[in-house]
Amino acid sequence: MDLELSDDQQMLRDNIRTVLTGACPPSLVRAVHEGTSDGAELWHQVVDLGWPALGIREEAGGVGLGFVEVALLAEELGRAAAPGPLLATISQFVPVLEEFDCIDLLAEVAEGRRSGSLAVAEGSSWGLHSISTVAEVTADGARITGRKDAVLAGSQVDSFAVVARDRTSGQLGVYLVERSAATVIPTGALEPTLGLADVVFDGAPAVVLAAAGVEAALERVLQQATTAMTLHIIGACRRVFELTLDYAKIRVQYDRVIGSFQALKHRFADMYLMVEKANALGYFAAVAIAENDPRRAEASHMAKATAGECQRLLVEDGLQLHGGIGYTWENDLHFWLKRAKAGELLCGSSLHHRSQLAAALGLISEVNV
Amino acid sequence: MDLELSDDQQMLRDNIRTVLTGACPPSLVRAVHEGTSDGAELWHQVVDLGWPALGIREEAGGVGLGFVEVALLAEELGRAAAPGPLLATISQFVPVLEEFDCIDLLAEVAEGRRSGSLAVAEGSSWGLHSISTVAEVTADGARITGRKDAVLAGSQVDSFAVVARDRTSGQLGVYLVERSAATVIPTGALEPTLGLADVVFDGAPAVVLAAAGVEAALERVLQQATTAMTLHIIGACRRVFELTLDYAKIRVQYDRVIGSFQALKHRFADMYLMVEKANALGYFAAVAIAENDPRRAEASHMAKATAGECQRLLVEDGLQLHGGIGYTWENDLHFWLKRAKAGELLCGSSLHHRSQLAAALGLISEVNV
Amino acid sequence: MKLRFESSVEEFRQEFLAWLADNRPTAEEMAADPAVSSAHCPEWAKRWTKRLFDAGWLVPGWPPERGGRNAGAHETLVYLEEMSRSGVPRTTNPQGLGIVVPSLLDYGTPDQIERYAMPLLHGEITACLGMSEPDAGSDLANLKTRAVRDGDTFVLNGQKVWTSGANYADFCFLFCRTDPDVPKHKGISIILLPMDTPGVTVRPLNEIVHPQHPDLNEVFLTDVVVPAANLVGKLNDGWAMANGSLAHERGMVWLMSVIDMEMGMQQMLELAPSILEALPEQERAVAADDVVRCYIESHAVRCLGYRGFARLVKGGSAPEQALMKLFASASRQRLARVAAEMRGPDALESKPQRSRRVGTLEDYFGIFGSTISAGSSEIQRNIIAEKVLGLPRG
Amino acid sequence: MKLRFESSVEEFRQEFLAWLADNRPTAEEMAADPAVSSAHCPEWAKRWTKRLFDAGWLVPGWPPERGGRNAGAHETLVYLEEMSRSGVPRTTNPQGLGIVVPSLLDYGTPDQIERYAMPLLHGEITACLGMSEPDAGSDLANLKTRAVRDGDTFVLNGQKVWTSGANYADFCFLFCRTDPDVPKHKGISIILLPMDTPGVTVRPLNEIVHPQHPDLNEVFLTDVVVPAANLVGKLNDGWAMANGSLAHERGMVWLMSVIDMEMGMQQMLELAPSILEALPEQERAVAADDVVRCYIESHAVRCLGYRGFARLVKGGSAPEQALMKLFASASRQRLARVAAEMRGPDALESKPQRSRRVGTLEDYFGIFGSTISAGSSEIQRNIIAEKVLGLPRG
Repeated sequence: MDLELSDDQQMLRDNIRTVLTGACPPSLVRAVHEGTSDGAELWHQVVDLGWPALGIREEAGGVGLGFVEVALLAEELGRAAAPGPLLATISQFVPVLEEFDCIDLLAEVAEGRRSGSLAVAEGSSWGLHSISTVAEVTADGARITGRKDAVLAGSQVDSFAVVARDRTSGQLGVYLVERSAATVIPTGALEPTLGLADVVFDGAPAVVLAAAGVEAALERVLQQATTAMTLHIIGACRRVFELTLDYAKIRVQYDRVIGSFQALKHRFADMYLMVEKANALGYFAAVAIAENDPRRAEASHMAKATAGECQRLLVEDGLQLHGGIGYTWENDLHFWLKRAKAGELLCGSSLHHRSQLAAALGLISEVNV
Repeated sequence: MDLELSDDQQMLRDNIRTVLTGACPPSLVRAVHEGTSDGAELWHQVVDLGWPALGIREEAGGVGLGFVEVALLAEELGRAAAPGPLLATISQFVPVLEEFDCIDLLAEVAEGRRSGSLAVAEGSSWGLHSISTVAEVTADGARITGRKDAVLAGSQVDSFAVVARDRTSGQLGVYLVERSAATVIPTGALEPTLGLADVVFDGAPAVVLAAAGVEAALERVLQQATTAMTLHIIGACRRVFELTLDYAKIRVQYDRVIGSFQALKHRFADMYLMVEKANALGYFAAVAIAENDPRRAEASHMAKATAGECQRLLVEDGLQLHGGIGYTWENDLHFWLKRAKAGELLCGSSLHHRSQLAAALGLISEVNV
Repeated sequence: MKLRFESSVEEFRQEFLAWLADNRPTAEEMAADPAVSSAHCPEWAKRWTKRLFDAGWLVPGWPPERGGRNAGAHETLVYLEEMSRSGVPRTTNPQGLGIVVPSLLDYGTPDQIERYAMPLLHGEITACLGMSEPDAGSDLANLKTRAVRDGDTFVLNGQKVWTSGANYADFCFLFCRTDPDVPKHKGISIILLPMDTPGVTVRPLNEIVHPQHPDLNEVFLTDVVVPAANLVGKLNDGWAMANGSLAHERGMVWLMSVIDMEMGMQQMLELAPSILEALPEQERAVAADDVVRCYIESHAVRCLGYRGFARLVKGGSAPEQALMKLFASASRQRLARVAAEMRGPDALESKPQRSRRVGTLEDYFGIFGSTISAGSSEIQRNIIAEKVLGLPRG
Repeated sequence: MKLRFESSVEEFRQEFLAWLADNRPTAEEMAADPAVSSAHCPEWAKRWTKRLFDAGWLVPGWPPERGGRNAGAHETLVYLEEMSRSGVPRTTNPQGLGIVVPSLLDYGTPDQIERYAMPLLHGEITACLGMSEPDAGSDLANLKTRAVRDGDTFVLNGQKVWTSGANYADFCFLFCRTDPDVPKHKGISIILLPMDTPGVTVRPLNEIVHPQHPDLNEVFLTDVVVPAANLVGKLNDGWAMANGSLAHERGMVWLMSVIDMEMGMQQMLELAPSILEALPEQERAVAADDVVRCYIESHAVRCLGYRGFARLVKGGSAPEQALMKLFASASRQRLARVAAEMRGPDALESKPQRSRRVGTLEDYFGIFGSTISAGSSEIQRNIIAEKVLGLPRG
């Protein structure tokens, strides 16, 4: 097992980071937080760079890279606290289209003509259980009625891959709905750059992507969405770590830089360990998914659960060790604090994923999935 | 709410501590650990001092002090890692006899002619559920058949107050069995000074203390046993704290006493907080029991749960900060490490008590009690 | 040890409750014109302060002429308990009432008491506390703001930061350096600075939650001239007075944190059932366990606080308050985190006001002030290790 | 990133497994005469060491004449994986094989290699490592044991402590001070001390669990005379060699801790169902959650270890090993605690042997060696903060 980046992956990562340093500086994130930009320019730039196409098969005009590369991009987007629909598109929408062989739609995404997100969760729970949104098949497609909560980039994407239940058969299926056909209610005001929204469908016209037998494919999609969010959180946490470490090296109190105080040094060691271990598990999940290893479900649960621990420690110690300055709006730190914290609330909490693991290990009876 | 000792309580506590410093030095604890003493001399001394009578009503020849004073004694016994049947007698046996107005037996205890323990738990669970030990009423009393696990001082006491189910009525009752009538299997080899034993009754002759309707009274007894064990753990933890603090003030590494290293100082602050908070909750439970406040059940759950956290931190950091020396048999530290740790396993784990609280708060459905 | 106070104390409680019921401002009054900073005193608050003062309920422990009724420690405790629970703020200028006024009463001249302390007690003016500086956040001894004597005046130059309420306060209780040539803590003095003095510039610092309502400020002082008579106490004696001032603050601050924790816990218990209900059964038990841990902590905060209080009444030492500060702030923060994480994406909602609600990340982030300001948790651990446990300085 | 090794590496694994199946000592053999200290080599272990050496499986990475087969890093990794999982100890003298021998091969004279290293590789003798002293536990630079040159000999005086296996070892790889007049770390040398030399007294230190089988010792040296030829490497060059020696130890030690964690987790998973079954349902979900956390940690230890290994192979730095030491030891300790506490009073049972079983306090207390010895967790945090993160010394 090798969890270090290959040379190609290292190059890709460096390239992404360089681009985002220029295209998504803290000033852009700030502008979106303060409502003076919608971040659209960033989307145009990443489209020009072909990033939405990264994980799309070559046959559909994509780059054809694997999930590890997609996860690396998700991580860097977290590190940049990037706004916009890219994360949802690469880690939720494209995986759905890939699973159901939607070549034409994939081509549209590859060309930057379409962004999308997965509309699955109802209430705060993550997963395929208790979905009550219904699909009614019509002559030319379907009509969707129901409500989806906390859709990632819901107010930013062009379209939704909606998981709904066929009114007649009761089977779960996946349906494409244009954003314009739905009512989008922005939520998540504390972290506006993620574009979270509740989405209400009231007989919205839809294209049928798959009408039945989608469970296994959707589980694979959920694993990708979850693992991308995991790396996204870790990217944000690593940024918090770096900012805090840098600050501790220059901030003077009691005539010493605070980073020379042993109690703080030990906390930095613990924070570093936490980020490294979450990252190692995150990469393990990514490569398990990329290689379609039987452990991919377990690995994605473990990684998201650990990312939860990671954000807990890093947000808390990052803010605490910054002292008052990190508490001010004018300091950039809060972009990553909020991003990391929001990540915990999305794609299933750490508790949710630990609970899934407990069931998988047979320690508790099967959770009602 | 006043959780500080009154002047009388302070005096009692100081007196107990002084006596135990002389009568129960680490050398005695060591002798029991090493099998060269059974600690009987300590029992004779405390009987001479009238300590078993502390919480017994005056009418039965007792001192008639309240449960706070009993809890203080339990705490000091933990602080001394005292061997012998005193803890079980004052915190388990006497409360049973008091609940069921067993004046004659109380008088025997007050005179030092009888020690005893509560035989309630079957398996590792604490509480009154799933008791399968049976009592068969006979002309002159009853006969008990069943097995009780991890009885405190089981190999040291004269008699057991056994909770058993009437074979005919199915009602829970409490029965007195002499130790000589039972088969006592010593357990808990790692902490031999507690005298833990599994006790097997095979038609053992018994005196009926109460044949039915005992649940509420037994709950009150369990609260006392639990809270005494809580303070006992805290006493042991405080001793670990003091030993570790003393050591940190003299142990030199890198040309400084280790207690001057800030990372260690902060850990000492956290340990101190932990002991103080557990102690405050422990005293709250003790006074709630003493005043028969409606919060006594809740308070005893909270206190034992917190003692669990307390022993976790103190055992771990106490041993860790002692370094190698604390790992050696010839250092006394391990007497308290083992005592504190054993306390977690007795009278219900911290998990058990938190779970009871969750049910009491209506957060989860009632636990099957 | 006992659970209940003396009956005379409980009678005192009842007396206050009865008065409170008859005299408290209405919820509507307060909501219509909320206090938006810790030195902002809306009209209703001015009236309320005066009413408290006149009835002897502003600082019950003080003599009647200073707004009190010579109450004892236990009476003051139950008064603060009930005041906190009532939902009515005792003052909208807590540092003014809690630190500045008692310091002035202890060290101020009759004229200073007349011109600054009494109007504050009457709800007419508010004060802020100028301690922290950019390079002396936790480290008062390192402060650099200079006050240079010039005839009958002092000339002030320097910068303060994290000054709560400076954007609304009428005057500042300013710590500044009056002798740069002696060891750090020896050359500090306290000067009363009217905030409308020329040369004073206040820049509010928006916070990471509800940035619309800043309470913290930077204060820039450029050749600010104040009368020499504004010196509080003796020249260069500020360090000792600072310790006195903060002791005033610490005296009963622990109780505020107890009440705050309990009110937070109350909100959590109201919130929890519906959240837990929506979780799958296996997750529910674990989430419930987290709630229970918070519940236990809320009781532990109270028990520890009351234990420390009993020690204080018996003449115990102040450093134990460091334990309460450390514990209460951490517990409340943990509660905020557990509640918000348990709630799911809804915790990201944001309301454009300063009020905190458990179960939101706004509450969680908002709470960090308590582990950072007024001596961070790290400082409290140092204090406990050195002052209480006797460990040597590193 | 990839989950599987090259096929050549997997073939190497299969080759070793096949050999192991044919040549391993039987469980009965081992149980009949267990190794009771870390420098005790029972007869079966002597034969086993020799068999490994002869087949080139003792240290596969070394050349054949030293018991190896010139294996690469990945081959060595899979070899150690399989050896650890087999239940057969690779050696009953890990510090001898892991630290002393490689140091001798690096720095020793041909005669020293002939008389000490090769017999150890052949299973004929064992060695212990004399580093710690009463006032220099973690602080090697502070060691006080003196070696004074006297003609063709050194005369040794001093005391060592925590010397694993000194009660069984044939010789000691002794760190001592040969120049007291230079800064602390500059005057240290390494000397080979046969343990039967007059003036050497070994006092075993019983441990808090299974005190019947001490492994740690105090070693007292009183006017002990050894030939000057027993000096390893250059005089006063011990500090540099120590860092070299410990680097040897650290090279693959991380893998042992991965395997140890996984085997502990395996035991926990075997134990858990019956324990969980006996708990009320609500407690079960919470206890199961604790087990899951351990399960995740066991994977995290592995992933972090393999990530560090990949970096090392690419030329990464050794300090990252500090991260593994810190993490793996803490995780295994947590696992031990969770398992024992979950089990209830039965966890207090005690077996009169050194073997550890998850779910007992014996296992829990026994594991503390790993966070204390070979650089405590506190030392590891210092190393990470200073060497990896670049924070200044305090």
